[in-house]
Amino acid sequence: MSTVVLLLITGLGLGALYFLVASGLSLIYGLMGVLNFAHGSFLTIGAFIGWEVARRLSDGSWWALAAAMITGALVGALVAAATEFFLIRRLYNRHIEQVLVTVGLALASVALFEGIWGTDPTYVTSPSWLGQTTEILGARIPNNRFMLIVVAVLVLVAIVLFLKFTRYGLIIRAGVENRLMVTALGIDVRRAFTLVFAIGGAAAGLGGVLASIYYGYVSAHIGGSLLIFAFIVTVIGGLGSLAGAAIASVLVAVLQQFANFYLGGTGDLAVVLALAAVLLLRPRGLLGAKA
Amino acid sequence: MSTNSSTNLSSNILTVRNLYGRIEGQQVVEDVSFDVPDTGVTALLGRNGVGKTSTIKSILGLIDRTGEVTLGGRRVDRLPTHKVVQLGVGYVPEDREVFGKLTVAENLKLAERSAKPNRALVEKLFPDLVQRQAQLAGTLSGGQQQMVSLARALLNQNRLLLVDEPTKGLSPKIVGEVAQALLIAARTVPILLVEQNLQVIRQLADRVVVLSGGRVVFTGEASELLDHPERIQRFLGVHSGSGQADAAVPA
Amino acid sequence: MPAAPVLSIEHVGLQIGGARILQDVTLSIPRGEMLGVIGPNGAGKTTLFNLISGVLFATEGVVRLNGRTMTREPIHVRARAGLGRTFQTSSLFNGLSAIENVRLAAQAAAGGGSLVTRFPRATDAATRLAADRLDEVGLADHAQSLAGGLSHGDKRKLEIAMLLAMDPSVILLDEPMAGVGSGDVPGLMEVIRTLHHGGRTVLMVEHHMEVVLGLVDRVAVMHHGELLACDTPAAVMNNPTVQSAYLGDPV
Amino acid sequence: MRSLWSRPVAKITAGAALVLFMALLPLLNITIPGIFPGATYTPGTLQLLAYAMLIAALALSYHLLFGLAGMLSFGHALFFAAGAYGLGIVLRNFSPTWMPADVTFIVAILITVLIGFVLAALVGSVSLRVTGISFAMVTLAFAQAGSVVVRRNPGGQTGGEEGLTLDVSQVPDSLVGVLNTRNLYWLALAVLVTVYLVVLWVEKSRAGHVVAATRENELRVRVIGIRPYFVRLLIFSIAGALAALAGAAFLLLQSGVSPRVATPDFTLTLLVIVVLGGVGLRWGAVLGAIVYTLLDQRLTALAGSEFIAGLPDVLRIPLSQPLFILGTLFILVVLFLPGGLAGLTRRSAWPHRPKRGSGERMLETEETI
Repeated sequence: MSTVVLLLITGLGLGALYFLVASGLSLIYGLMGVLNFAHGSFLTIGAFIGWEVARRLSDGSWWALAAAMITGALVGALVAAATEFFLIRRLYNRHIEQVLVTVGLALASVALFEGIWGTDPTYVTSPSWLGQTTEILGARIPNNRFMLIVVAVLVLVAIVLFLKFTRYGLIIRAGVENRLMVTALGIDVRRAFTLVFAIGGAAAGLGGVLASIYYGYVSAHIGGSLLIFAFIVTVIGGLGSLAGAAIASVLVAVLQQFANFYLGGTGDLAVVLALAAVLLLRPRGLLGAKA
Repeated sequence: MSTNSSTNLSSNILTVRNLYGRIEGQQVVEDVSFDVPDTGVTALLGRNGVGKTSTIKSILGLIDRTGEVTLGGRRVDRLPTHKVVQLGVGYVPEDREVFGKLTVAENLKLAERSAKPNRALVEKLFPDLVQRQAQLAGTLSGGQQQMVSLARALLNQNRLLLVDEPTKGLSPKIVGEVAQALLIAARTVPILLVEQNLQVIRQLADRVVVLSGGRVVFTGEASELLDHPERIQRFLGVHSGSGQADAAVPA
Repeated sequence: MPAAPVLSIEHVGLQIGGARILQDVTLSIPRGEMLGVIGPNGAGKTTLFNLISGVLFATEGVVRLNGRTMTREPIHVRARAGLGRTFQTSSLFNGLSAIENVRLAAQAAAGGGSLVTRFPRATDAATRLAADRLDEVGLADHAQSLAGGLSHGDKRKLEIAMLLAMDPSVILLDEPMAGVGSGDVPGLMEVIRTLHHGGRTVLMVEHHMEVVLGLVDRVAVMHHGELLACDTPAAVMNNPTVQSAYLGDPV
Repeated sequence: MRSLWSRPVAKITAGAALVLFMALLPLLNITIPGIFPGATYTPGTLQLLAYAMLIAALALSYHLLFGLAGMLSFGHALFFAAGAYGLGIVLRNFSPTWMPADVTFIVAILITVLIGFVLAALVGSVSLRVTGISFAMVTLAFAQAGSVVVRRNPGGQTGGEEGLTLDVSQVPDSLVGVLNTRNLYWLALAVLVTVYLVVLWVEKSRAGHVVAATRENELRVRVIGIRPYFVRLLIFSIAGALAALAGAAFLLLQSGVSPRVATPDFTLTLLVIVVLGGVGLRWGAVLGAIVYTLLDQRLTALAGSEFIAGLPDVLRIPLSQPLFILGTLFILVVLFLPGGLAGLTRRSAWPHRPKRGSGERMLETEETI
């Protein structure tokens, strides 16, 4: 029982990370039809710069962590917005080229991160409470899992509220349905593009700081490896669906944890098999737009 | 080609000169020129597939276009769609294109361009929408969706309305309501109307522009076309009597 | 009519997310007939074609082709069973040459169309057949032109050449005259007559009344997703239901 | 694609002459400073050229997927890795005593190519259920799974992070050792020519035409009575087999293989190569591969040079990362040179060709399934 609880909560924590990456991917794809390969780099740069700030403040304190998270989110948002503004926008409606540009950016940026921060992992120091465990139903759960879950839920709620109650949220929801009609109502939808990139980048940057707590280090490849799972999550959840991304994040991560434990560390493979199964049974994904 | 454009240019809200439009490299509008006067309803007619909808979309920049389009004396053919619309163009697209996953209220709110939208007019014309404002637009009937689409255009202070096949696929009763709403709107704003229902055209149109093979083949007062069955037959491919039994008569 | 129906549609309907797009359409079409399908935009004509050809699956009723139930069969199975169709906007392999377009259709019909072990040759049967079909529709001079670069009318002809190469027993033409300049209409009508030769059955959605009346044996009238009537042109035009429901004129 | 069956004799002659020239290269003494590390007969240069040719063969197999069929796969590295690791593992475990060693070696290569084909058929049968962006993501996921398996070192077969070292006892002596680099060079050339001819074959066959047509208009293909799924699967599998062949030769050339070739990043590199060269053209893929490999090699040499080491950090760090420069170059090509390197000449030579690359359609036809 205690193992199940441990796996479940750890899975939720990992799912939270996946969601932080996948939410942006899904929003960007839904509105713009762009598959963003550079999304992992938004995460990595957020993590690196976030921890640079934390280290300079006071390592291991709560407010340094808060500063890292805020910085990570801001950096992620800025880099993402700049990417949209300088690269993606130039290739308006040329989806293949947009994907290619993000591929180039992903390759170049990872190389640059290696140049700056080296190829070895950079270990991070977080508040000691996060490294301790709490006992629930006999399972000793690492505390950082709780923080991951809380932050991801807050991000989910914030995105949902933003989409539901702000004018830009309205524009984004309408744009996901029919982008041309939004422009035909006199709205410059490109601003919404930049905004969606910024929101996705912020979630990813924040996710970067949290991922480095989860793994205990930052490396140039941390974003890339999470990105692949985020891709799987978005396909399983249904491209463009935020709710689908949230549900699939949890399912994928929990499955991964259980397979890792009970099936001899085959979590990654189980996830790919799950993806294959979903595609065979329901090619549109769980909450895919087209029935 | 007879382009009987009015001599007094200042009385035209929209002038279109040598407009070409392409979709994915395919020419869909070819050298179209016509004017829309600043009052009344101008009907853009022609057989199916002749490029009426594409002409409207080219004016708005929804498809790639070249040529000269002026709105109230200002060139707009290089502007992106949202800028053209912001200059005071209301657009009611073919097939309504409401946002199905947004509520009626949200659909309307999205369309409001100024701080003082004309909500009173919309509420007067379409009382049904007020009652249904919390309903998702995708669950409305076709007629109700058309009301939403019209309302989105009528909320704003416009200098021109582009209305594309507003009665398409609607039942006769709704067709009448739509025509009535357009008639009221036409008192305050000029309208360029694409329409296939001859009755509605008779009821609304002051002037007509007829396209064929992507080009303008006739322009003039509505009566110059509608009172001449042989012209209707020639330009629109319809055998036209008068009144109800219009459908088409055996050869 | 003594002949067994080559195509029969029994109580066919389509519902998407609660909306009824088409309901209870029943049609029985004998071999060799040419049937016109008319009705205002949005009446469900193209949807009917999509249900027959498998682009959409009917949610109610049965579609039978040559006696075989096809209701849930995918597009390519219906094509192999002898069903050919065109689309409202021309649908070709734009990046391939005209003759390649036709040859692909000929190969597919002859079987073994997608083998890695066989190569197209200038002298093989499929190529010769393709060249003949191009000649038949008057496109012999354009054999090597990219399909995407052809004029509207020529694209239509190329689509018909592809149909001829497939040699289907039932052909659906969705607005074959759409977007075609009036100069090309007579030529295209001639080509459509060729299609009908040799006992092929042709269903055609068309707005050009003179085309419909000049070609077809019977006319089916659609309105609001329902079949109002199906009879000879003269009978249909005098049918009171058609007259009262089919308000206004199709333009 | 305009003139299908008129293959000018001149073209074939030029191709044969080029291959002959490449075959004679190890016997010649040509020095191109700044491009080759030494004269053309030296092992270093031959090794580099052989490497470039194998990458070109791999890029050609990818051209079949992306350029011809418009399938944007992000998992093609999987099959290259399957070839490299596959041959290593087969050689280690397959040594029937009754078979002469050389025959065993050839059979092992054939088995490896077959593995590539079957693996691609399996992966393809699932991935091709979807199109467009979903297809890209799914192939990526499979490649990732492959990468994970390779790193896990199942049964001690793949060597995990260390990679796999070629067991030379099973390899003909003529293909072992620095002195025999020349033979490996010829092997690489033979692989490139073989892959080129197979790709040419497939492109010119009926199947090639059907996938090209599917790329243009999938619904249309269905309407003329063809189910695109199986043709696509066939092309996907052939491309997988060709990639495995290139991978097998790669193992022999490098005397080993590291898990890097199994990563999705390696596929992305491949995509960069094909786009750099020019999508839709066979020789674009070859050109891209050769330019990329030489550039990568030179940039790596540059990164380690004293000149770079002496620069201030702002310049030194980016310039010392070849992949950063290549990634940036790639972005610039996508932004400003839509036809790739081959497009530079194509634009002037065949102005009537459609300008855009062919992958475009794949995304647009997503709705039609």
